[in-house]
Amino acid sequence: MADALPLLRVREVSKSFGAVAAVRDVSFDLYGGEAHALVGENGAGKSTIVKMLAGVHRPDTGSIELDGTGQDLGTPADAKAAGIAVIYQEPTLFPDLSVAENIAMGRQPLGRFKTIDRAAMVRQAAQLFARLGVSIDPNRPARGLSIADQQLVEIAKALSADARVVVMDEPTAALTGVEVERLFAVARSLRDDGAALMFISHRFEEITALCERVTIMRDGRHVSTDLLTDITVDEMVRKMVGRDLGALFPKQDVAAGAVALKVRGLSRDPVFKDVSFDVRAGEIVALAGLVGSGRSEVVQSIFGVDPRDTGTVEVVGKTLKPGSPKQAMAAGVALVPEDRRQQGLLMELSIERNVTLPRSRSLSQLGFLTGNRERREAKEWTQKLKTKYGRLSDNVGTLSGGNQQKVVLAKWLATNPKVLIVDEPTRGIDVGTKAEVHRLMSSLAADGVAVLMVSSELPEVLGMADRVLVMREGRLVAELDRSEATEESVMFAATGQEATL
Amino acid sequence: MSATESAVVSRFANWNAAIIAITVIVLIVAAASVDSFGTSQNFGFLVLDLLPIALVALPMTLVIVTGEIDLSVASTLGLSSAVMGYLWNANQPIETIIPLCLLLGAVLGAVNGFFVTVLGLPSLAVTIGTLALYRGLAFVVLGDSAVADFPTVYTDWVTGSIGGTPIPNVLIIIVVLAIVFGVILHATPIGRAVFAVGASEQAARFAGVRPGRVKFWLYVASGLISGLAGVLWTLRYSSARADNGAGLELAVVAAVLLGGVSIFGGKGALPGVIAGVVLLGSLQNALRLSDVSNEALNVVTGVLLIASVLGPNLVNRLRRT
Amino acid sequence: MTAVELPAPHRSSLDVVLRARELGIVLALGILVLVTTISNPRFLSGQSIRDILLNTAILAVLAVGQAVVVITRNIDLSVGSVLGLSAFTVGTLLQNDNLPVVLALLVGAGVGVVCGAVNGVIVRYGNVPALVVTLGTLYVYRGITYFWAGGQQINADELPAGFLDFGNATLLGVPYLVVIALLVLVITGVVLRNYRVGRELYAMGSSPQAARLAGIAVGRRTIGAFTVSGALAGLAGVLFAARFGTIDAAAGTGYELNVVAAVVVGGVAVFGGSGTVWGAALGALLLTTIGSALAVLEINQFWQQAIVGGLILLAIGADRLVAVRVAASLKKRGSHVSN
Amino acid sequence: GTTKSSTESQNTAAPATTAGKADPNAPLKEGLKIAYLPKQLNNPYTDVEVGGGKVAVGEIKGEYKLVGPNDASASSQVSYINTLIQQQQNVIVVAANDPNAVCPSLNQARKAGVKIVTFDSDASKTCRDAFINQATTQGIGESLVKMASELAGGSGEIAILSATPNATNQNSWIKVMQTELAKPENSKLKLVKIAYGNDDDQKSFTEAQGLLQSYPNLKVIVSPTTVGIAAASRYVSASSYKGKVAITGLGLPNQMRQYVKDGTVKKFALWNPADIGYLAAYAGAALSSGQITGAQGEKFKAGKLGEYTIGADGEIVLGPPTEFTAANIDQFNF
Ligand SMILES: Nc1ncnc2c1ncn2[C@@H]1O[C@H](COP(=O)(O)OP(=O)(O)OP(=O)(O)O)[C@@H](O)[C@H]1O
Ligand SMILES: Nc1ncnc2c1ncn2[C@@H]1O[C@H](COP(=O)(O)OP(=O)(O)OP(=O)(O)O)[C@@H](O)[C@H]1O
Ligand SMILES: [Mg+2]
Ligand SMILES: [Mg+2]
Repeated sequence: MADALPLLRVREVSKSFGAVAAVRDVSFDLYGGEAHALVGENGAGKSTIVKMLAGVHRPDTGSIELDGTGQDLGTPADAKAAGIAVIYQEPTLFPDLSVAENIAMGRQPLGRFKTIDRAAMVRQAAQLFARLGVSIDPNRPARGLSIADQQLVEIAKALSADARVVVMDEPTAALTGVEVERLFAVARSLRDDGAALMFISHRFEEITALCERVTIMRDGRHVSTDLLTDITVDEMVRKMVGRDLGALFPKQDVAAGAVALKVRGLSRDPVFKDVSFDVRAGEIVALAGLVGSGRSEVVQSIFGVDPRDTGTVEVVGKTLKPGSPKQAMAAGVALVPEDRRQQGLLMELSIERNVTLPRSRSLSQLGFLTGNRERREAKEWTQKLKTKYGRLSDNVGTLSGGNQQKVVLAKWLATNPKVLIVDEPTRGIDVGTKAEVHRLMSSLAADGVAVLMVSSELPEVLGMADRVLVMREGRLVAELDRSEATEESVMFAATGQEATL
Repeated sequence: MSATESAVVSRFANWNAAIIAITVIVLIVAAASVDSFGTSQNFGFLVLDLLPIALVALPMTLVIVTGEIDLSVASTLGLSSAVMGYLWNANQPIETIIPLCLLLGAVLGAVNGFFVTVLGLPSLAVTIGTLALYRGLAFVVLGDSAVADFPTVYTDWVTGSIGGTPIPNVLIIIVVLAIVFGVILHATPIGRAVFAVGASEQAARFAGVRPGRVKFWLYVASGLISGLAGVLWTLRYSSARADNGAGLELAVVAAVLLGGVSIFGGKGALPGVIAGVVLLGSLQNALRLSDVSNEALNVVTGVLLIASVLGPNLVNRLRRT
Repeated sequence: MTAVELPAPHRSSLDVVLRARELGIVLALGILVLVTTISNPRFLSGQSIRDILLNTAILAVLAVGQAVVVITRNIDLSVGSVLGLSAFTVGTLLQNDNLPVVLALLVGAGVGVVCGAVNGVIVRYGNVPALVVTLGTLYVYRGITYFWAGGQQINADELPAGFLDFGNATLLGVPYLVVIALLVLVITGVVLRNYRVGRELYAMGSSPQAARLAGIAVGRRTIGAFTVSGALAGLAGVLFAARFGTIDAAAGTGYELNVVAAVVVGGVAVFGGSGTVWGAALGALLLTTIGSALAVLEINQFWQQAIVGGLILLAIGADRLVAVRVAASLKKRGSHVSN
Repeated sequence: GTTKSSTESQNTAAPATTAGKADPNAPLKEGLKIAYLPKQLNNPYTDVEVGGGKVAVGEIKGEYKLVGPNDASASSQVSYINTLIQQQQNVIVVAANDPNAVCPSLNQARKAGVKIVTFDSDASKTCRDAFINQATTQGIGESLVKMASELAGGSGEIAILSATPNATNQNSWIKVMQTELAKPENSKLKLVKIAYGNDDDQKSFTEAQGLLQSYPNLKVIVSPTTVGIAAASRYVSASSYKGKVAITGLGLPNQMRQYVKDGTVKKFALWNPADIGYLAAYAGAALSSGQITGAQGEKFKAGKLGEYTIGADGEIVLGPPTEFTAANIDQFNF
């Protein structure tokens, strides 16, 4: 099905940021009518490749060829003009502009006197959403869209470009099964129309479902490019991490202790209603459901960053004041939020400040901080989580997505929580680290920490949880024991109908 | 993007040191080349001229680090001065008036804080509004009159120096407050929270910081110090007037930015700001002594301000290529 | 894939709410005029309205330029100084030659273009926050004017009569200055709303990073926005000279805060990305009218400034209220995957 | 505590003038450093004043210097006074923006041997040696009321357009005007409003506009400041009020010529500002040379202006103001 000649060739490109060599001498080809996966651990250099294709970064050495001619992709506009559309790892929308305008920016349909034809623009957006099978009002501003919806708008944006090369950097990280299926359907039709797709994901089942060819990267270098028919998942993982992995879900069996987190009658109109559950010490409880079912809102309300209308939260017998994260922290609650860029990290501050921020009071002596203890703590915890960084004083924003996630985890694990709430803890994390995170959660539970995990990844939910709570449209609709929880039963509860996956 | 971000961090770290070095050099050159720049009397004048800017710049630094701004400081100073004159005319004891003026400053700051944190309005807009409001109220209170004849014990203390030494009394106030604000910003959990709020308000909230509360108290501090500056201004000139300190807000912001604080919040250091204040003040003093006209002083201030942000940036760019 | 219902691309009620931003100002203006007129009918006399419009014209031209810059998430504090420099340049030229008015307008705008372009280039290539740059050039441009002018003042009797007439003459009963201001307003408004360039300015202000990734020539647009603001400030300088007839080095000192206040009152968000030049012009009109009304209402002039300050707070507070309502209505309309 | 009344006695204590006896025959020193510090630079009226000073300093072979702020604030003036102390000037000729705020610095200067002459706007008398008064306050006030009454035809509404609300000279003239207006012969004149244009051209312009709007029956605007009268005249000459409202006050002939010629302004008054600066230089030199100490009754010669006698409180009065009309205005050029 692939054309004989490559549509786009990446030839021995390299890119360094100061001392960090993010990409070194990487070459691969993309063919029209083929989906090409790019895999690698966090920080392997995948997004950097994407940004070079997008014209955001210029390669230090090497070249990018389109149809056999070298391209100078100095700016995103150049890449756009060359027919390359990119979905970035992090959504890049204009919050003040309407969704339709976001999609059409720079390509707005023009009417008389070169003025923008708004009606046509809105129609265009509506058609794209129809193709993706979602209903987002094209006239509403992008501000306030959920991450998933933002990602969907990004996808619509890339579709609207009618590009010959479509690059997707973890487009599915924020999506659930149904939306992923929709996206794949659209991606396949693009591919069948002759476009070259490049697809990045940390989920192998997605890669095998969509792609024909896979390029594996490690530490900025090209490891191999194979047809997916020629390589097994285990081989891919081995090539990625350079070693064999242990079990992905190393769940230890722990006898549950006393109730550590007790939630009763929690409501917040219109997001969730009458949510009640317990989590015991040593237990891992998963909160499953579709995107937008209100899971994140529930845990944020428990932690106090979001308000609540009614209901009580008790931690080890102590009732928490609503709306006070500070008190929740003091009672031993930690929340690893779902959106690390906005909620988890201070992108322009150093790694050490990020890691120790929640603890700055307890690290102070007589109310003063000298910096030494903070540095020591930060070093200890980032090393525990095997975070890859240059110096502790570097901006956390310079780390790769996965390493940023590790910093968030380090930040909260360092507070020694009694109740650890993790919201999508492994979103955007590579398999190796994912296993580490899971092992860590297990061992924390074994040490008597109560873990509440929000996750959209069913395997993770099923593999890790002692109990699964399922939410649908803001209500807790099911509580499944480890033995009862299966893909079917969880999906049934989450959707209210027989799962079709 | 993140490449420039990291450059920005090191740039500000470097700039902090650079501005201090530049200030020291300017002081040395001025002392060597400008007659009577280095005299103890001139030092006294210099410190008195710097006083209001130096004081107000301290809380302003913290406010700007949180990503907000307070343009109402000069009007707060003016209102504090006007109220001081009004009460003095009403025959109130100065010992009551001064605390009242400080309290007034704090309340005015709290009003700013309320609008910014409780109502969530942009601080640039809010404080442009209170800039007009407070100055207007100052005129309402004192109208066109000027109140003089403040007790000489107080006015002499403000203009005087520590028993026989050439060190002006008010320098004590500046130094003490600079240390207080410096320690708070750089070596306490509050300071960490201030930086966190400036870097990302939402992420700070998720880490247990209460951005609203941090900002609110910073505005109160800003108002309080502006009120104090109003009292000292009045005593220094022995003249309470509604238009005292008009236009000072831009000079303060200029000094803070010159000191390497990022207008976008999250970055900056207090020693740099102090150096910025001293640099601006001593340069103006030296140029004035060398009979350089007022116009030139304006141009120098402006160019310096632009250079302070442009210079490190260009150097960085050259170094990278 | 199943078919879904297309959301009809109709004007949503949301648009109407958003529009209310400007409506609010119009309402406030109406009430103000009504109250003032009831207490003193002369407020609506021809001369009085003419005076208000003339004074608004200058502020509105500045506010339109400022709005363009603020929409891109920048700010231009140097406008007062640019106005002064332009007014003095034009005054000096007219002192010696009897330039035609059109040429004077062009020269003034030209001075502004240069000043604005300098701002833009420093912001763009220096990668420096606009607030700092224009605070700096505020001092620099003013300093240059002082250098040049010294103590010199250009008086009305030194200016050609034709030029001074231009400051007062009317076209079909509308003063020329107002015509020029309206022209500037309409052109800028249409470009911002209906042309790609305009939308790109909004996009830049809404998210600078995303704008870069979307292939928008952020640098060029930034320089462009500052140049427009400078040009309009320069134009306002000529209008200022024609209106007041007396020009010295201090012309326009302190205008920057008025202009920013007008823009903010007019509902242009200081963080960029939203607001319109219509709003900014209305803000200018409101501020000017407040000043006149207070004088006519015989409110102690010492209260004037305080009242203006209070009104600014009120305006942005009301604006916020509308915004919160909108946000709440958006929250209730989240998307869902249809199946 | 310390209140205003409890400190009143102590604050008004005698000034620090312990200068020796005057020697009327002492020669005028040469090479005196005389510095002018007006309220604000870049003001045409001020330029004329200090221009006269420059001439006089030249005549007595001194060193002339002009410094000053752009913003008419007392605090900037203080910085300049401090600078002048450092530069060891012999005489500072200053127009105070605030009579008290400049005092501590002026006294510091006097302690360092600098003679202080005020002009235009006096500083508190405890901190200067002599004050050059352009005309007696009484004289100016009276002549302003006289002109207004003539222009109004003896009855009707009048308004004042002043400079800043706290300009010393303006306020004392206005006070005299108010007492004059209270007299029976002026009972039909009604002062309806005092507006302030802050000596800012544009503000004065708008204030004039506001006056005419609020007071439809206004007959005369009296503006005792050159900025105000010019702005008011310019507004009226181009508006529908021309011919209905008369403008008068204190103005510069060059600025007013156009409005006198086009009939907007019938008559206004002023002293010759250049003579103020001129007289100040001679007074300063005489002080510095020990010819006078600033005490009442002492006499000194002021070049082309002839001999002057110091009045009460160290005041030296220049002379009566001149009235300008269409008939005589072309004889003056300042
Ligand atoms: N702008 C930058 N400045 C400095 N270092 C950078 C920058 N961008 C990326 N890096 C570094 O380059 C390396 C590769 O990062 P990249 O984002 O390409 O990884 P990735 O493969 O996309 O990882 P992930 O799966 O976590 O998204 C990392 O070590 C990262 O820290
Ligand atoms: N009923 C609702 N109405 C409107 N918006 C909603 C509703 N429920 C959730 N949202 C919005 O949708 C987004 C996702 O909600 P939330 O994070 O609570 O869901 P989730 O189940 O945790 O999904 P995710 O997989 O994205 O974490 C949030 O931004 C929230 O504001
Ligand atoms: Mg990546
Ligand atoms: Mg969630």
